[in-house]
Amino acid sequence: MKEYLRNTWLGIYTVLVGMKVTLSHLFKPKVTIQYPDVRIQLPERARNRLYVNIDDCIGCDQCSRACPVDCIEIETVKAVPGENLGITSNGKRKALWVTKFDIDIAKCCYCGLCVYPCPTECIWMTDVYEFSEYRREDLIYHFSNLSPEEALQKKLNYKKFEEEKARQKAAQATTANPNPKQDSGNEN
Amino acid sequence: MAELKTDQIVLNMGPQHPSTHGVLRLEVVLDGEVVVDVKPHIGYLHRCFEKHAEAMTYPQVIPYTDRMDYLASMYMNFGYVEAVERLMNIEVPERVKYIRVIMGELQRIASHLVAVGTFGIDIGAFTPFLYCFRDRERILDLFEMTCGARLLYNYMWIGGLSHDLPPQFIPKLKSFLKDFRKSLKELNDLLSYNKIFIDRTANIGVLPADTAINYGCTGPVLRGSGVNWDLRKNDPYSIYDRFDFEVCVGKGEMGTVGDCWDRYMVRVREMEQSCRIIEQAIEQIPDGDVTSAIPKRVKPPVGEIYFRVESPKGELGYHIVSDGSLNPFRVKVRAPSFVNLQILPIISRGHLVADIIANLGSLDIVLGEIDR
Amino acid sequence: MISDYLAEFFGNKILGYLISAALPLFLWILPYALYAVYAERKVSAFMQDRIGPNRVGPKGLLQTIADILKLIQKEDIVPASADKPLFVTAPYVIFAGTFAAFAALPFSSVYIGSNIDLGVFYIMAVSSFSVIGILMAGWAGNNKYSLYGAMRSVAQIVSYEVPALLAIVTAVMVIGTLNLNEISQMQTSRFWNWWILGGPVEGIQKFLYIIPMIIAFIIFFIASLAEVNRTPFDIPEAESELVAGFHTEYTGMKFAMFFLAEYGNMFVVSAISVSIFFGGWQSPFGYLGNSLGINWLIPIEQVFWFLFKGSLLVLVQMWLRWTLPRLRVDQLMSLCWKYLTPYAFINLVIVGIITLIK
Amino acid sequence: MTAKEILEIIKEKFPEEQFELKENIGGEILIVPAKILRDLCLFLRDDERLAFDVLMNLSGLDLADGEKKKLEDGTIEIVGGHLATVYHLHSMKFNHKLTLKVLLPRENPVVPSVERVWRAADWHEREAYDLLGIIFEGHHNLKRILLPEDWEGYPLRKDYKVQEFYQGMKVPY
Repeated sequence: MKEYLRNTWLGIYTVLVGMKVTLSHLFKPKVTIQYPDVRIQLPERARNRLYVNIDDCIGCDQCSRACPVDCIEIETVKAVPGENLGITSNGKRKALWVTKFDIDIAKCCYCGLCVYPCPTECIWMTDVYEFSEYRREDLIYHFSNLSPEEALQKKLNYKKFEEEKARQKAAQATTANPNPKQDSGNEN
Repeated sequence: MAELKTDQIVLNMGPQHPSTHGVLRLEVVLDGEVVVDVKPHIGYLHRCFEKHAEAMTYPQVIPYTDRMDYLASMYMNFGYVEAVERLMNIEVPERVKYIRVIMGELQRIASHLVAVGTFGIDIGAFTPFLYCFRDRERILDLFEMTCGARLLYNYMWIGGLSHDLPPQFIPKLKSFLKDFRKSLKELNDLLSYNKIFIDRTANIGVLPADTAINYGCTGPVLRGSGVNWDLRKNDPYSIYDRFDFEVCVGKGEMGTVGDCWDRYMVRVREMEQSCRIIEQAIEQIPDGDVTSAIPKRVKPPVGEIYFRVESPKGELGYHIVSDGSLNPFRVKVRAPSFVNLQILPIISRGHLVADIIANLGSLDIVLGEIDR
Repeated sequence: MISDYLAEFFGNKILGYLISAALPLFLWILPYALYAVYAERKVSAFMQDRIGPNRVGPKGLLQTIADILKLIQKEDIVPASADKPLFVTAPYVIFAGTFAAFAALPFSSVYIGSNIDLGVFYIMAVSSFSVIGILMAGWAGNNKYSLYGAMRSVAQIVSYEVPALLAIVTAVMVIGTLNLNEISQMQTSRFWNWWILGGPVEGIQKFLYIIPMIIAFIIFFIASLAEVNRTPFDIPEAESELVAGFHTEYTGMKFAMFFLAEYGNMFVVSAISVSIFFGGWQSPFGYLGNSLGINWLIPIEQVFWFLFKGSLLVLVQMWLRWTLPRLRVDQLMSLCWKYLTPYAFINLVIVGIITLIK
Repeated sequence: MTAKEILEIIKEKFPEEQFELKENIGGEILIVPAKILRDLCLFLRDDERLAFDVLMNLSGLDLADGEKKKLEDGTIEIVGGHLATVYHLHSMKFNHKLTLKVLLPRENPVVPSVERVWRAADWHEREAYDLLGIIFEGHHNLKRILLPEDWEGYPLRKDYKVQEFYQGMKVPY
């Protein structure tokens, strides 16, 4: 019988205590914010969308090797000796044309492993988190500043430079051996 | 009257069900309301973590460990990173150890808040869930301030940390701990000692101590059954032996030892203990550089190691086999929820349909960790 | 009475009475149901440190209308192997069961849907009519979860009729009449004359009545919570176990029907306890109309007070919903048969003895 | 109690079996022949000096030490060599640990199931069977646990080739 009354009393008392707690919350300041109008100020280390400052990129491919999901694709073309590609912000001389620098942000897992190995700190994570697209292809960002024709043109004149160097080496090989052949082949 | 022909009904709960904590299918054989047998079916969230780990280098595996138990990913990093450091016997600076303990305990509080909140929803009380998540948001803000991410951090590296603590971290942490004590008391008033909650959880899903040990259960599930076993105390790793805190064990205050209420109350009291550990760690934290001991190329010697830590869900073990190359030869993860889920049929037989959900909630399983 | 006035206006009695009984359905229930849904979402939000709907219309007032429009244009799916006739009629049966009770509620001294002498008896009989609708909905959906939900809700509502009726019987034993209009009139215009505080009875008996009447009100309130399937008794539609209980398979307008029926039922139940225990349409502190001498203002004040007290009790039901966890089916039954019914019987005996002390 | 003392106690009980204690960074590993595994485990659990009452972890390994044949489409195929199952045991009473390793031939990797000894092994063994194809004889329902029932091949083997179609769905990404 005592147990019976204790149950009744406990039932009523704990229900009232619970109601007191929820009532007290009725008048407490609210925690939620009105998202589109009011936005949370992200801390400066926030890791959201990747950004690449392509002028500083020397095409060293460190970031695409560090990425666990391989979402960075880089294609580079060696510069012909004559060309001058300028210097990066921290004084490194650029020797490669970066013809293609694509990041598939849909595959990216935002781990930030690509940011640390970059020698010229040209890739980092901004705090932009609203970048949804209607088509999946738009999520592949192309950071290279060479238009496709320029890229093609760079490849062609590099290939031409390669053949010319190969012919030159072949020419030297023939002149080096005993039977001297007239070495007119290496001027043109 | 001739015996009424009754038959058992097979009810499929999941994989898309409001309270199975993720993609888990329970095949429940019912006789009326009484449960005859429960057969859990897992594998819906299998993402071949172990096959991935064989193709990645050691540092690249860390973002994958985040995604196993996404509610306690700081501790998943902690376990993996300590295992590899033991393999290469790297000695990390003191400051790194202290920050790892602080971050680990904060993650324990956040994980327990989710566990306690969703357990409340399974029993029917919706409001405590939102109070728990309001506090958890403050912890996530602390994490975002430090490493930039809110849920999957990739913060602990092999040999150190990716960032040091920002200057305003400690003051914000102190103010959080002060407010958190008040909301813990409020949670107890609203849910823990509520008569209806006690009726729904006391004497439900009783797990005797020896069955728990034999089934390999660990963490709050084991401690709820009265077994005083906490890796931080009994098999200390990192610097947990420098802090004094008690191991909360189920004593059967509201029913028999090892019922749902005990497992729930162990988690609530553990949050209190984690606050104490964090406060002691804040006072003793030394200065120093957190990235000094990070090796350029991680190439551990040939050999294998099994290292375990006390993650919020239980004993999290990493069995790493290395063949001397840059990529791990095999990484096997002993996930606590994978083992704890095995006892669901044992503790649910003979109960009612509503109690399966209560038992499942009290085990606090995360499917990302079970399916890996 | 408005019903007699309408009878002369339309010439024939039956049409007049029919319209007067149906008046509350259009004037009060539809706007009330819309804003009860909005109030529930706002109250639950404020209790959970949230803000709740405030985008549709000023401060979110048009939110429920937007929901109803959304539900209307949703496809009205009837599951393939469903029992089609039962499936389609179930919501209307529940709707009818709930809104039939509005006819006998005393809105004010001038207006009552139908002034029948068995008001309380009629309402209790009609409100248990919706159980059949729930059973039809649960069975017709041909879904295991809704079958469970239906079985549970039938057991729950039928067994909670007993304590509810016992509590009403103790109150009626004190009051003496079943006619809701007279009950409200007897509780003249000061709140200490309300039945919960002993009513207009003189002498020692009035103070003896207070405790048993409060107990009777509490028992009736808990039992009515169970009849309306509100927490802590919302087992038929327990989200965490049975997905959505008996209305799992319903979409579109049919689901809206269930929703309106639930909120309508909430008001019926609180209106009954208001008219029996809290002085129906009597204002607690006298009428403005008397002091200002405007006689036509009094009935309007009375309607206001009746709806105000009814809505207060609805708010208490919402408050309980966002505080308490849910009971299990067998605990629900044991609470009804082992706790509520014995207390109701003891209360009945005590009130019986008190009425004998003249 | 170090692994060597435990080995002494085991040698008393199983004199004629040959065990090998391998040095390793993460603690010694005891290589155990497959056929005596179950009664060894029963002994380890029930002997009061050892009291290994907890099976911490059971993991399957593909040692890939057979000779590798290069197939024409560039993938490698391993013949011979070993698979292995590793048992990490722990005693709550004495708080000491032991690691057992059982080497199995690659062609028919059969090992007695320890599910009767420690109930925790039930799902671990099903997972090892599912991902590596190690057959645990005596297990009450050895079925795939993570992958769908009708999946072909054992993914964690080093020479695993992904099947082209699974029920009509193209598998390779």
